[in-house]
Amino acid sequence: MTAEVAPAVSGTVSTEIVLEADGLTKHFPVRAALSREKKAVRAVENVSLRLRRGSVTALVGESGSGKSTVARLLAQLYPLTSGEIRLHGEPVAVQRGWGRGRRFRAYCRRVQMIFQDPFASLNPVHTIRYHLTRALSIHGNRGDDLEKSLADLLSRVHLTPADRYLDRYPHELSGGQRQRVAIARALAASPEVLLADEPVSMLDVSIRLGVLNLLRDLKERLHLSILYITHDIASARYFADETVVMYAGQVVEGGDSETVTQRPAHPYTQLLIESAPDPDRPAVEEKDGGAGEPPSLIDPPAGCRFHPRCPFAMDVCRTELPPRFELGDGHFAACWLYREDAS
Amino acid sequence: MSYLLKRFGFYLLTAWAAVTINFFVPRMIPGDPVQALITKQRGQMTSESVRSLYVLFGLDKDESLASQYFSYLGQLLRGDLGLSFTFFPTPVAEVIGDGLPWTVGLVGITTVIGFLLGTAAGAVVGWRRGTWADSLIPVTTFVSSIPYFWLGLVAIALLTGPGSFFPASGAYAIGLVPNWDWQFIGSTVQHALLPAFTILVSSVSGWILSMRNMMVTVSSDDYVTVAHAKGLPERRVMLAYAARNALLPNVSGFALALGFIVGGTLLVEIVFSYPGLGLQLFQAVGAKDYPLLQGIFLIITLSVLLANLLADVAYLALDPRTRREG
Amino acid sequence: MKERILEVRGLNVDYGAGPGSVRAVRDVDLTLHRGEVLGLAGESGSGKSTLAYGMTRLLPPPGVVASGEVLYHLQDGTTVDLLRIRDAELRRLRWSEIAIVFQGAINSLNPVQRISTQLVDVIKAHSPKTSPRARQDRARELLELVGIAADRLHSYPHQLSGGMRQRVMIAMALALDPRVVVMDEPTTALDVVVQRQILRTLVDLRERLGFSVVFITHDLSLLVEFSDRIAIMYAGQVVEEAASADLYRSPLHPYSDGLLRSFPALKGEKRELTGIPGSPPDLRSMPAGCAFHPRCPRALDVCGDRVPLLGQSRDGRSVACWLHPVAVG
Amino acid sequence: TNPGSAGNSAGVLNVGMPNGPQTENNNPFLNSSASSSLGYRRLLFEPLAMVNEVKVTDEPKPWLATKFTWSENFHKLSLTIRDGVTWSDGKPLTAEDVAYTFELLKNNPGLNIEGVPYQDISFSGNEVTVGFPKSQYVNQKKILEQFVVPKHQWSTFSNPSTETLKNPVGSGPYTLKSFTPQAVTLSVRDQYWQELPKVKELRYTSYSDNNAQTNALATGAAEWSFTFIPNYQAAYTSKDPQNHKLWFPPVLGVHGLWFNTKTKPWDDPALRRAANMVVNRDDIFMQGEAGYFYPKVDNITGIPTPAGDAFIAPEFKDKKVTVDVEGAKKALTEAGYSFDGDKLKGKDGQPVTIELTVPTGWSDYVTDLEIIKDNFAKIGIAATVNLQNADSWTKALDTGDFGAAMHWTNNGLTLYDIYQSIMDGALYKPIGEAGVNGNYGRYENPAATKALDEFANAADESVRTAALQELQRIFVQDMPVIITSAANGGGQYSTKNWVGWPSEQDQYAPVQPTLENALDIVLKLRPAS
Amino acid sequence: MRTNPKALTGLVALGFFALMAVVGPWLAPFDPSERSSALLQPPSAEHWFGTTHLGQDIFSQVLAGTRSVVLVGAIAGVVATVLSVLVGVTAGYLSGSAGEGLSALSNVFLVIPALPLIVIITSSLPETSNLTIALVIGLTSWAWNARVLRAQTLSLRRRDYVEAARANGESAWRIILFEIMPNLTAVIASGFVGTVLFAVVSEITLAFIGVSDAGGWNWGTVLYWAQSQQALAQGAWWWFVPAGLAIALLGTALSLVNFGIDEYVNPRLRNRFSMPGVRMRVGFTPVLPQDPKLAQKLETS
Ligand SMILES: Nc1ncnc2c1ncn2[C@@H]1O[C@H](COP(=O)(O)OP(=O)(O)OP(=O)(O)O)[C@@H](O)[C@H]1O
Ligand SMILES: Nc1ncnc2c1ncn2[C@@H]1O[C@H](COP(=O)(O)OP(=O)(O)OP(=O)(O)O)[C@@H](O)[C@H]1O
Ligand SMILES: [Mg+2]
Ligand SMILES: [Mg+2]
Ligand code: NI
Repeated sequence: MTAEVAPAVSGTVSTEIVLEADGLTKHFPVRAALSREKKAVRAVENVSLRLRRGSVTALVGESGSGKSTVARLLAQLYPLTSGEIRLHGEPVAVQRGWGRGRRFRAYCRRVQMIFQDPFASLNPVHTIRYHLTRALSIHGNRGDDLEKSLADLLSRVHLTPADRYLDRYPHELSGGQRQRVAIARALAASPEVLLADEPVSMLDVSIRLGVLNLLRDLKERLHLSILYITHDIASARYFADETVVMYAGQVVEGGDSETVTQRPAHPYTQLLIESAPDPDRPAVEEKDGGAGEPPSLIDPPAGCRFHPRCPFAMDVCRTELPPRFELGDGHFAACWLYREDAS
Repeated sequence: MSYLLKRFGFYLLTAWAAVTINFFVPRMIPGDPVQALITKQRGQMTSESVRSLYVLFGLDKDESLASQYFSYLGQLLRGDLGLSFTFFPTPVAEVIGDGLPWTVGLVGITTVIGFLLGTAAGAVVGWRRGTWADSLIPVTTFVSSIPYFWLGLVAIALLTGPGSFFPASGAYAIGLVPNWDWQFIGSTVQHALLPAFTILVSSVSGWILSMRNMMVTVSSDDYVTVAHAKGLPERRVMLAYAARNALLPNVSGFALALGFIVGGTLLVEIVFSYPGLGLQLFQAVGAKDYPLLQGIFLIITLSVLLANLLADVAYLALDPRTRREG
Repeated sequence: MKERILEVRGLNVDYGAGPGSVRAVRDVDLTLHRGEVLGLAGESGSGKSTLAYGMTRLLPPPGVVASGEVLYHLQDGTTVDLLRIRDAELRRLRWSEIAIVFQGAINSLNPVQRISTQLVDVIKAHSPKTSPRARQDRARELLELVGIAADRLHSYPHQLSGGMRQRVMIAMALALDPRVVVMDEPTTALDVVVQRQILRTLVDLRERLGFSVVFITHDLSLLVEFSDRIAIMYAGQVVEEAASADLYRSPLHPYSDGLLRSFPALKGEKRELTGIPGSPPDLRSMPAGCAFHPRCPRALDVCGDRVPLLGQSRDGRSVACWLHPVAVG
Repeated sequence: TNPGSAGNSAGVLNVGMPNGPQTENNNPFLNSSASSSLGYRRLLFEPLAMVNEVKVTDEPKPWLATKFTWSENFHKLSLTIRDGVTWSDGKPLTAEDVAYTFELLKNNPGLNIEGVPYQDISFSGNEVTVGFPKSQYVNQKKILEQFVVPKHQWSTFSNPSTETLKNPVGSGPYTLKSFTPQAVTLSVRDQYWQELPKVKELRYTSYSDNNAQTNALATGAAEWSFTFIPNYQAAYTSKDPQNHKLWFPPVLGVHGLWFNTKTKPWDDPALRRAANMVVNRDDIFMQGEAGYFYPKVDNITGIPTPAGDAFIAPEFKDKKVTVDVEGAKKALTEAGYSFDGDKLKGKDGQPVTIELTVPTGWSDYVTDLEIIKDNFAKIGIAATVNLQNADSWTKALDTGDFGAAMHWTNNGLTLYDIYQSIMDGALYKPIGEAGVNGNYGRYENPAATKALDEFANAADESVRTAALQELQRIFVQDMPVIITSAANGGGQYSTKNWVGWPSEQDQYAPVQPTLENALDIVLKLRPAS
Repeated sequence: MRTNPKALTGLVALGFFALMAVVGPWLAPFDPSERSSALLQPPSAEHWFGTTHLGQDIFSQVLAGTRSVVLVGAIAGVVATVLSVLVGVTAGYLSGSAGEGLSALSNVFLVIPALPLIVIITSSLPETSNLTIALVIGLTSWAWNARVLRAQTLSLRRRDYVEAARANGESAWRIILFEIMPNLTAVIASGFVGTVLFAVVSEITLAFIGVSDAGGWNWGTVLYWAQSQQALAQGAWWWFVPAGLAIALLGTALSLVNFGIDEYVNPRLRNRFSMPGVRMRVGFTPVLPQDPKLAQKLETS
């Protein structure tokens, strides 16, 4: 591939909602020591998201905030604790028992997932050809000419000539190449939605950009709707149309990427942005804020989960869960600071 | 804590399974203790004895397998293991009581010594990787591949005999009465030397090998390098950082080995006529002495379970990561 | 010019010896001055860690130092070559003069020993005469230094969060007041928020205690913010070395430039991102000439033939690239 | 130190048996007790009379009974009990004790190992009379050999069958000094009704197996034992040719190859007789029995000699079987068999084959069968040796599911026990039915059954002689078992410290430490000077 | 594995034993059961390993015995491996009570001591052919491998590539068979080799103590006869030594193969890059001698 110039994202944000999640909640039960009381990791609590056709939505948050869990819930790899997922407005609930396999496959065909670690997401004992052939044939996209389909797939992810890669094993490829193969595998199903769980964080800085550009390229050419999960909020600014920020299993802020990164509303987003390394920052002299650690998800703080670390915490933050406050232009924040009567 | 409780439940289940297997297997053995006794005596006992023996052993009654099973369980709960046929009417518990101390003494102590020696040697060999110490491995592998009963027999042939320091059989000099005087203890040690040596030779290399491999693996862990970077004395790095961590996986192996003390080294006792449980088990098999067989098997299984329980506890003590607060 | 404290001269580090070995660090010259933060950047596999461990002789097998010198200037004015001194002496110098914070703190702490034990044993090893009480007090003091409550002293590593463990490692590194602290990606595994907290602590401490830092990371934007000077490595070689502001403003080597253009900026204008095409070379079959030339957008003919050496330009900057005439061939 | 060397000065005799660790159980009635297994019950408890099994025709030697008389048809036994005998606890031994012993056997079938049918038992003064429902001619030895236990001790036991008798009180010259699982020590009493033995202390050691026992014998650690030593010259006698002795005299019991007489073609006596003619008993004796263990039997009647010399019918006195392949072939041809090259064909034209079964691990029997297999091949019989585990083998014999098998007979004071084991129709069970005690070969011959019955119940010696001769004739004619060896009453002993052992020259007793004669032997031992 | 001299030696030795298992009985100069007049003779040109008390040729017995040893080892190994894979992998892949139940089952079998159980079961069987012995050993000794496999499967199940296959819509059995199993090959192989070793030693032990069929020849039977004829007491060392050494050699060969597998699974155990004069040491990276000649040699090689 050649060095591509990445134009700033702007322009048309389509309005067609492909995948929609409403009130997603996931609790992982944990066995508690000696007590009969059931405990759970409240990994995801009441998360709502919308993925639009031909657009990238970034999901940002620190480690353990539940980003991957959301992605897996959307991919139906975990059963939901509560909430609803709708594909083109149709609720999809994959129940257990007979018929699950077929319905799950049908869903997979439209919603595909890419994993964080390209070194781990390809089976070391199988060739690239095997991975792609399986992906094609599971979803009946094998076509008449397998070789042609394979070459097609690889060229879509800029791995050409195809036969240089087809019969290689994953360990013979570089990280970027591997992540491209993983993307090709996802594309084999011709999905409408790609759930990309930190697709570049394991990759080298110099090759990250290639993969991200590839994803954007796919979005534009195939009109995919992409969920881009990352902990690097700067890359969300560059790459995503919309950005949603998660903290401790909850969505705290969301909106247009540029707005969220330039005018963060939620104190957590502000902290996140302040903490990001910035060469342009004059010197090392910032205000002391945001000390402390992320909370336990088994026993989350009451009220706003961020309040123990929040420099602006008010009494209401300690007791009541803040709802979403619309800040205009699709920008919202879940923080009592934006209550109408607050200021 | 709940971890231990769960383990305990598992042990109970296993104990029950073992007891059940233990009950049914001997009952599927064709033949009976009376025939076995007569056959064993080969003509030294007349065929008229058959009837009297059936009466004596109480085998003349018909009872369904199920009711036998439940009365067996009942007996066990009362701690009653029944009467041995071979040593009729000695209670099985008493027979086992005669053998157990010897087995535990000989094989137990040897297993512990073997583990300590092997682990120490393995730690050194693993630490000094790339030196002459590596050549120890093929040698010990070969030695440990020799079946130990064979080794024992050769040792008996070569080292015992008239005038030799090493006795060929038994647990203590004939004529001595077990008590705690020096003569008896000395004699016990003297008799234990050869069998112990055989067990050691064949068991030590396994420990060396597994410890060495763990040492090699652990040595390249970061915290060992950090310990070097801290400028700690080599001994401390080796002991407190590498060996301490390499030891952990070996603990469960050691527990299993401890459990197999009673059952695992059967052959050593047979070869050296060492009056322990292994020898008794072997003889009980030959004599169809089910009560004894069941009793010994039960003891073996229980000791394995006990050893595992100990290992669990030891693991909890040794590895803080398995300990949970709260 | 500031006082030099550590000089690396012509260092070559291999993995394996004899046939089949690969050279992961080649001909590296590097100088660390008193009290400065020297940043070492480069993409994965460029040899940053190999260099750091090679010069302290902590590289695990099959690494070997093939040649070179690592000169350390002691406080009393004498100079020793770390690669030539006896084991015992090296052991004495370690930690009391040069301390290292490893990449993953999770793996750097012995999981089965308490933090206190691990903090104390380094004090004990280097100053055996101190009383146990004094050592405990020092350990407490160290923890507080890095912002951890002293009552966590008797915790096991797994009972601490990732950030706390990293702080413990930093505290441990400072235990003997070393003059040099080498940090190999001390914060990559952490969150940006925690990362900033830790770096801030470190910067404070350096100002107070005056040690020098070799700081390794692949995150250039972080380095630009935190270090005084930056050396960029590519395929085992240092390709550019400059004061961090200079480097950020006008990188000379195309590779440095590419790296800088790989990081999206959060503030200000959206800069154009280009990244670097291609992937790093295989150390077993290095391209002829400049190792970077196959990926270089501005490669000249000479780049494919001759290896550029690191040369110093007029304004005190070093770069190894044929585009810049200072390079000697 | 070698315990054997100190033996003489301390008056110690070291006895060994290869029976493995023991538990403390001195009950003399139980075969499972240590006292039976090692044999020391013989020195604690004394019999009514001492029977020399090597010379069964000798009169039993009076022991606790000074006189014993059988009523005419062996339905009643009168005993006169010796005066002046005391138990080891000092109490006198009386006729009441003897009667009590018999009552004990009568009331506890579990203890009555020999299955003697005791009926009415009474005593008065020093006389005891015991009545039986039928003639006990064949059981004389078993009854006279019965040891006596003290009533005052045994009557306190709630269940004598499960009594382990930790403190045995007996009338013998020794008392139990110490017990350990591997060794038992007896020491001599202060007083005894006979002259006190020279052996002051007896140490019984239980070695775990034959190997250990052999080792102990070779080193002199054991001075008296009964065990099988293959190649005994190399392993035992050569270690001390002067003193290491063994003597294995035959007794009236035999080992042999039992045919399943109900399977074709082996139901044909002619075939069995021919087979008998080719079995090489010398090889069996030398290779299988190591030249001494089970003595060779080569009289055509299968009667062990010299023990049974007196009983052999005149017509068979000198009839020895020697290998006679030609004779066998001739006899077979005459009987309608044919040879196809090397192969023997039966009357129906089928090749003659046989499967010889034996438990694995019975090395001497296995060797015997290997030899017999070779021998049979000489007359074209294809034999195979089938090794089974001991249980399957026992079951096979019990249900008649075998071709031919090595087995033993009972032994006794007359030939009755041998022939009864082999030919008694009363023991017959059809093939497939279990529970046979003897007659494993399913041999059926009313004449034999009748002769056995006559022998057992006859009132008159001449009837018995006639019956016995009839049995011999039937046996020689039908040959249901190829008898190869005699049972023995033998043992290994060392003359280094003690002399006076029975031997070929002085056959006063079988030299086996577990037989009742052990008492007789120990009393005769003198220190070697 | 090609470059692993230990494993190679082991494989060659194993191959030799396998070959002997096939052709041994034909190569044997005598019928191993056949008696001759040469009773208990020491090794000679005619009888390489001497003869027994019946004049049987011990060399032929050892040769003929290889087949049964190898056969029992292989069958028991296969049976135990199949069982352990079935139980272990299923227990690892299935969550919930089914998995727990299977793992409890293997734990029970792990705790019950194998050798005594084998002795008891074998002695209770009416017939003890090679096949039954192999089955008994196989059926009682799978538990350890099952446990290892379960642990391994548990960790594989969490791997991204398995998750990815699931997210891609692969069916459960395909995931087990094609995604998980191939990655377990080394563990399975190592378990197989270990079981074979255990089976061989157990079979020989059983034969030696006379619990199993002493009819067919194997090394244990040879030792059994030697022991029951008190060969060592008679000075007939040749009766004991060959079979014992054969066992030790086979055992060593199996151990060597397992070392190879271990090194394959755990690359840290590999000892490549060895060269004279340089000792790899953790914590003190070797510095190559600056002697120009030597340095040059290293450079060019
Ligand atoms: N299978 C599980 N069982 C129990 N807890 C889980 C499970 N999976 C995730 N969690 C917990 O749920 C929380 C959210 O995890 P998740 O992996 O979604 O975070 P993340 O935002 O993706 O973090 P990262 O950036 O590290 O990938 C964490 O606290 C994690 O420990
Ligand atoms: N044990 C080894 N054997 C052979 N080559 C190795 C070994 N360890 C590292 N290498 C190679 O040495 C080179 C330098 O590795 P190094 O770990 O120093 O890179 P790095 O710059 O620290 O990368 P990262 O940012 O990923 O930590 C890499 O190309 C790597 O492939
Ligand atoms: Mg994640
Ligand atoms: Mg690194
Ligand atoms: Ni491109």
